[in-house]
Amino acid sequence: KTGEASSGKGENGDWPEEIAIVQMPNEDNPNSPTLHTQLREHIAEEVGIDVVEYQGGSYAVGIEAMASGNIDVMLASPMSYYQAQKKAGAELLVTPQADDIPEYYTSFITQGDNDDINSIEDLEGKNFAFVNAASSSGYLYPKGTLVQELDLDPALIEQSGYFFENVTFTESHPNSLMGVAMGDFDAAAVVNGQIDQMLEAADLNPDDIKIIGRTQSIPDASYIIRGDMPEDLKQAIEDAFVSFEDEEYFAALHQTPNARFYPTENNYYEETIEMLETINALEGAE
Amino acid sequence: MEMNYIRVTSKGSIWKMILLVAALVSIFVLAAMLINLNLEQFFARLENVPGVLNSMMAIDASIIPAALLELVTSLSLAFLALVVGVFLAIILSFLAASNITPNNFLSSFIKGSFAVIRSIPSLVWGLMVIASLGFGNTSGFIAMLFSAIAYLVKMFTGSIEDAGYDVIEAMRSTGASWFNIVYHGLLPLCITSFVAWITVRFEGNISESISLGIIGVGGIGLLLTQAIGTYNYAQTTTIVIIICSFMLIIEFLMTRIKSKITHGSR
Amino acid sequence: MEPLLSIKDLVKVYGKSTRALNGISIDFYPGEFIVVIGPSGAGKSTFIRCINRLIDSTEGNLVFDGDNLEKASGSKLRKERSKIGMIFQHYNLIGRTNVIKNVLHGRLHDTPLYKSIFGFFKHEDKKEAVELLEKVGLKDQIYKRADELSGGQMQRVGICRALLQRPKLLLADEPIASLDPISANIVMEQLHNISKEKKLTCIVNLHQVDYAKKYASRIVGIKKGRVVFDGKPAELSDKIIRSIYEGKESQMTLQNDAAQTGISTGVKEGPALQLTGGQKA
Amino acid sequence: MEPLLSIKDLVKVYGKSTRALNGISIDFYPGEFIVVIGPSGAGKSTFIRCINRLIDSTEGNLVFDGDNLEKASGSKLRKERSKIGMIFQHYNLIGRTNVIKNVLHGRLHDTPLYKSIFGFFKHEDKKEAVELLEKVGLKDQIYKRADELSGGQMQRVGICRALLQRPKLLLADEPIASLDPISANIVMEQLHNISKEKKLTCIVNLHQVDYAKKYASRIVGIKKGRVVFDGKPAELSDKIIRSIYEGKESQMTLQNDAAQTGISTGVKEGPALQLTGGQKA
Amino acid sequence: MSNLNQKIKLDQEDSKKPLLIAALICATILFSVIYLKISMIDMMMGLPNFILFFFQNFFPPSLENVQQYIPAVLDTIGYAVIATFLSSILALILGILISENTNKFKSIRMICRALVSVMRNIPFVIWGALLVYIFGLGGIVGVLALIFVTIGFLGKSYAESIDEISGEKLEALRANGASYFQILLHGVLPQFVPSWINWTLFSFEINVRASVVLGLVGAGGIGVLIDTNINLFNYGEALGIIIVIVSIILLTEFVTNTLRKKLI
Ligand SMILES: Nc1ncnc2c1ncn2[C@@H]1O[C@H](COP(=O)(O)OP(=O)(O)OP(=O)(O)O)[C@@H](O)[C@H]1O
Ligand SMILES: Nc1ncnc2c1ncn2[C@@H]1O[C@H](COP(=O)(O)OP(=O)(O)OP(=O)(O)O)[C@@H](O)[C@H]1O
Ligand SMILES: [Mg+2]
Ligand SMILES: [Mg+2]
Repeated sequence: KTGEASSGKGENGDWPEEIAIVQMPNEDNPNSPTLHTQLREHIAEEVGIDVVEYQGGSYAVGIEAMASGNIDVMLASPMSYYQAQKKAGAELLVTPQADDIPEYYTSFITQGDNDDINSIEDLEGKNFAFVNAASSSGYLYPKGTLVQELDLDPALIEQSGYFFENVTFTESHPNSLMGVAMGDFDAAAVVNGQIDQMLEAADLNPDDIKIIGRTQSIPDASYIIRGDMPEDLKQAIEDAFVSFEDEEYFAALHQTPNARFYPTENNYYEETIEMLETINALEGAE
Repeated sequence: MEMNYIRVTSKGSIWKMILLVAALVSIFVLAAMLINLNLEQFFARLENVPGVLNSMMAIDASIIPAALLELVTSLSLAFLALVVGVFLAIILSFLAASNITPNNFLSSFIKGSFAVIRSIPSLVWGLMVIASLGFGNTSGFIAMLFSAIAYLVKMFTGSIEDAGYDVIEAMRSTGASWFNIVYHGLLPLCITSFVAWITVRFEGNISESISLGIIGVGGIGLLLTQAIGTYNYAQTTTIVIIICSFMLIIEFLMTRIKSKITHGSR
Repeated sequence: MEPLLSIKDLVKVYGKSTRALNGISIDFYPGEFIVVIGPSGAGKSTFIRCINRLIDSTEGNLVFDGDNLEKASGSKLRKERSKIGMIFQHYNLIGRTNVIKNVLHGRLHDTPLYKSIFGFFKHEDKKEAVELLEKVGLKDQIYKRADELSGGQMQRVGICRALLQRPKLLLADEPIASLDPISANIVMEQLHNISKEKKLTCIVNLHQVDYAKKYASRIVGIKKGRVVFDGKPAELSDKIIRSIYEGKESQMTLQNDAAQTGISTGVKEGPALQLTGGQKA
Repeated sequence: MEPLLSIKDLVKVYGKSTRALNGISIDFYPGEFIVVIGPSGAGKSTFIRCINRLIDSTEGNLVFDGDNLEKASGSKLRKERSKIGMIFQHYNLIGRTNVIKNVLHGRLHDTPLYKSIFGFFKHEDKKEAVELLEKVGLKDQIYKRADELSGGQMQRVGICRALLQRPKLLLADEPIASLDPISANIVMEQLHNISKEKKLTCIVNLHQVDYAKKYASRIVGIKKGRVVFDGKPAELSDKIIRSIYEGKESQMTLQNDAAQTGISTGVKEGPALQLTGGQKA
Repeated sequence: MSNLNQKIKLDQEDSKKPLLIAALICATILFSVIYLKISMIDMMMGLPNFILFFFQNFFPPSLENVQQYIPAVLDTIGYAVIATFLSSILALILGILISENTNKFKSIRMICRALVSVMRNIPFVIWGALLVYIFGLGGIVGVLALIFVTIGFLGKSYAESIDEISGEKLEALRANGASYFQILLHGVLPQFVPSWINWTLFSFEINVRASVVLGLVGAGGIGVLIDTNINLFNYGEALGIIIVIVSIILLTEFVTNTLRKKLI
């Protein structure tokens, strides 16, 4: 099931002729990379085989492609790593890290002048909006926070009248924000990093929005690699990532020039996965 | 001659008319009740229009060179899928059009399968194509081809069925084969509407390339998705203007070609 | 002599109740020149279209040239049809295609696919097409688009197309309705001659009884979907003509108008000039 | 007498070079029954369509009923047109609409939009429509869709539509081309009577010279876009007829065929039966 | 008689023009293939996998939860009906204004044509974002977004069909002195009815499928469920929903076709 990978002859006998990397325009991290050329060239040089790179649009698509052996390395969120591990036997590779990467989490927001709601407990009996049932930051994390902190039944949260008066799925973070600002629903879960940007884009006043709570921090997306690649190749690719030191690149794509790729610990996503398990989010993927 | 009230429409068809109108109105009312629109809110928020439009009316010229370059990718992909799609769709739609189909079963089969193909969302196509072909333009081409053919078959069959029967009859009476009737009779007759549909589909292919971002196809669609994702409305507006103005040029060009075919070359 | 076309109990019902043909049985022999006459709405067009299966008859048998026509389909039907030329009341030309191509459509059944795609017709076919067009006086219009012709010009193109098919049987539905008298005479004369020379059977619907009498070798009268007369032109007496045409529709009007205007149909009166010319025979 | 329609130097050029009308100047008076004859392609249809501005002429003047027609537009043009009825060679009925509605279209110019939407025509209009349909023998077909009629039936519907318009001038382009002889006679007779009774001017294109001579009060011969004859039927000698029809197109064919088949045009020969009936006068 | 022994051409003009166009198209194809690096071999090799993937993953469809979809299905149909009704009327007006047969003012034709083209060419997402910023989330935006998308398509389709209506028949009405609106009403519309039904049905189909867009503006609908289920790898479930959508479309088509035969 390794597709083109098995036929190639690289430096070592069983290395493929080229490896394919998929970059995801991440809804959680929309400053998605447009210019990965330096990274690609660096890896190709270090590893000694060609690297092709694609822009993906959907994790599901990327994971399927990895499962069918059509791509080798992809950028994945916690949830999708878990799915990729189950479906395609993916392994963790590297994660961009630095002390000064801004923390990444989801905020619970309501209207600026809404005096009824001041904490997530006050959300009971209100209208609430998630982004989309497959979104980490727009659904899984906030739901996890609600379940853990308020001790709710994960299976019933979306049901009207259980905790919330009514639950809406808005399909995008800006929609959630707009909905709150215009009063279509009382509160919503919106990724923190872009609230300012969204307010500006929608020509809104920052005072229109009040933040009433937040989730735990969401780990940064990691690169994951197809598990059935030769061990020495995996190692070579990892080394290539780690040795990449282009500050411009990190400044542009990971918010700070100090960031670097570090090999991902095996327990990097443990906390997350635990959280996902408490809300039974992982059933479908198994 | 004694003449009382004279009907203009026969009694039966008046009743049919009334029934039809009643049915349509009640369907509409039912649907309106079902989705329960809040019209008050609608009118109240109309006042937002100038403000929002105003904030969207920004242009970021720095994206233009990149956009034009990506447009070339989109155009070549759209064009390629169009050429192959038109070729296959012409054959399929002559097989499917009820007035010329060689076999009624075949006709229903083609129409049915394309109705199904059209209903499958592009994400599903993306998945299947990726899983079998991997990322890249080849996949984009295939995915685009499917929707292009599905759409064109529908439009082409419509035009062929509109073309009527007398030409087919005349050609048939000369003993011309199915292909000959199609090629020498119906094709010259339908060519103008085909040109129109092809234009529409060319546009469709370009906008399709936007949803093809999910399978790693570049092009102007990807650029647009990114601009939207980063809430960069100046770039978004600029890209949309580029797409629209290009499409307008094509539209008017094709209209001229069409009228040239219709009215002869004089 | 074997009939070229043998029709038995032909019935055609449109929709639920319009019985356009009501059981027609008739044989046509090689070389005959049959003119079908009958009042408007009698079923003449329907009859002619049933013969080459442009309309599928509701009931009945058609044997053409030894083959059962009403069961033929696919390439069999095409082969039979290529032996039957047809001239349409409304010409049915391909409007956007030029005149000579329209005429050459008559030879499509005999031109291999790959050649016809690129318009490679045999030289002799093209030559014959041009000759035919020349004969009917359309030499100058060869490259004109068919939809730019006048009614009569279009009709002549349609006639050329049917003749180029070199058929065994020629069907024509009011071929001279939109022709001027000279063109009409030429066309009838030509059909008549071709029929004689090549023993080509012609079945022609006409409204003009005088032309019918002049050119037909046999006249068939149809009324309300039935054959009400079948015989030599000489046998077609004025009385018969009157009975053919005086259908329910016209009768009513006639009683009306005849009383007022003194019209008397079917009777030759007054020295109205007639532009039909002499006949050879 | 004031002419009803006065035409000066009418020219119509199709495309770049087809001069269909080549400078026609002619006056028509109230109550005249004009038959226009001429070979196929002479420009008869073009001439008639220029009169009610369905085709815009290239050059020339048209004065109808005291108004300058070639400059009229909008509601002025509509008003003028409503005074000019027209019968088409190809009927031009709205196929999907039933017979009586098609006839009532003749009264659209006089029916407010909101009424015509719901089919509320005046009772007298409807009554007249039914009477007209009855007269031409279509009483049974009133609610049939127009595209289900036979050719002749359609033509009669077209005639009813034009008459219902109660026009001052009636144009007809080969109105009897697809009619059987009795229907043809009835139609010509009716046109003729109406023209007489109501002093309605009729301009009729015909291919049948015998009908022309029988019904016309004045005959106009057109050839290559020019008037080559204009006079009383009695003045139309065989020689003139021959010269009208022997155009370039036909001539060539005639020399050809005449030699072979001995055809001689324009000369009455042989006792071919003629179904044109007597005339009152 | 003229000399017929020479070659007889079938076209008066030089046949160089079509050749030139063909060459141009071929060159563009070649450029595209090379520029995009499209590989025919890959395509052929991938085909079996393509079909295999579908049957392995999507089969069998899971129809257990169909009942849960009923509200979403009803919503979808509701939106589709409203959008189809409204846009078929608006598009008819635009179609009439675009067609040469019914509008002789070239400038108005051009403007309307451009308007419809812009509606068609601005992607769903943009319409959605724009409308949400104006009206907030909800049904109104859903209906509006669908209407925009549908008008873009229908306006063009209607115009095409009206263009194909024979001018001869309208001529007859013109000769009767009928006014513009009367010609429209008694001449154009009756002949346009079959295509009208045809296109409107198709637009209903488009609207049902476009329920994915409805989700994007927070109006619900069944389409979003497909995306969500696929992103969660519930392929069986997704296929179940697709089957529901296809059934709706085919059923509507069947019902309207039966009615059409009976009523019109
Ligand atoms: N497609 C159709 N659907 C229903 N009825 C039809 C159809 N075509 C013809 N008819 C009816 O069948 C009958 C015969 O029509 P047909 O066209 O054969 O007459 P015709 O003898 O050719 O008349 P004409 O001399 O006027 O051309 C007529 O009553 C006509 O109304
Ligand atoms: N739309 C058009 N475009 C170009 N040429 C045309 C057009 N319509 C007619 N013509 C040409 O104009 C000339 C006159 O045509 P017209 O239809 O007036 O003839 P006609 O006298 O009515 O002939 P017929 O008796 O055959 O109906 C013909 O040579 C014809 O080819
Ligand atoms: Mg007939
Ligand atoms: Mg004419």
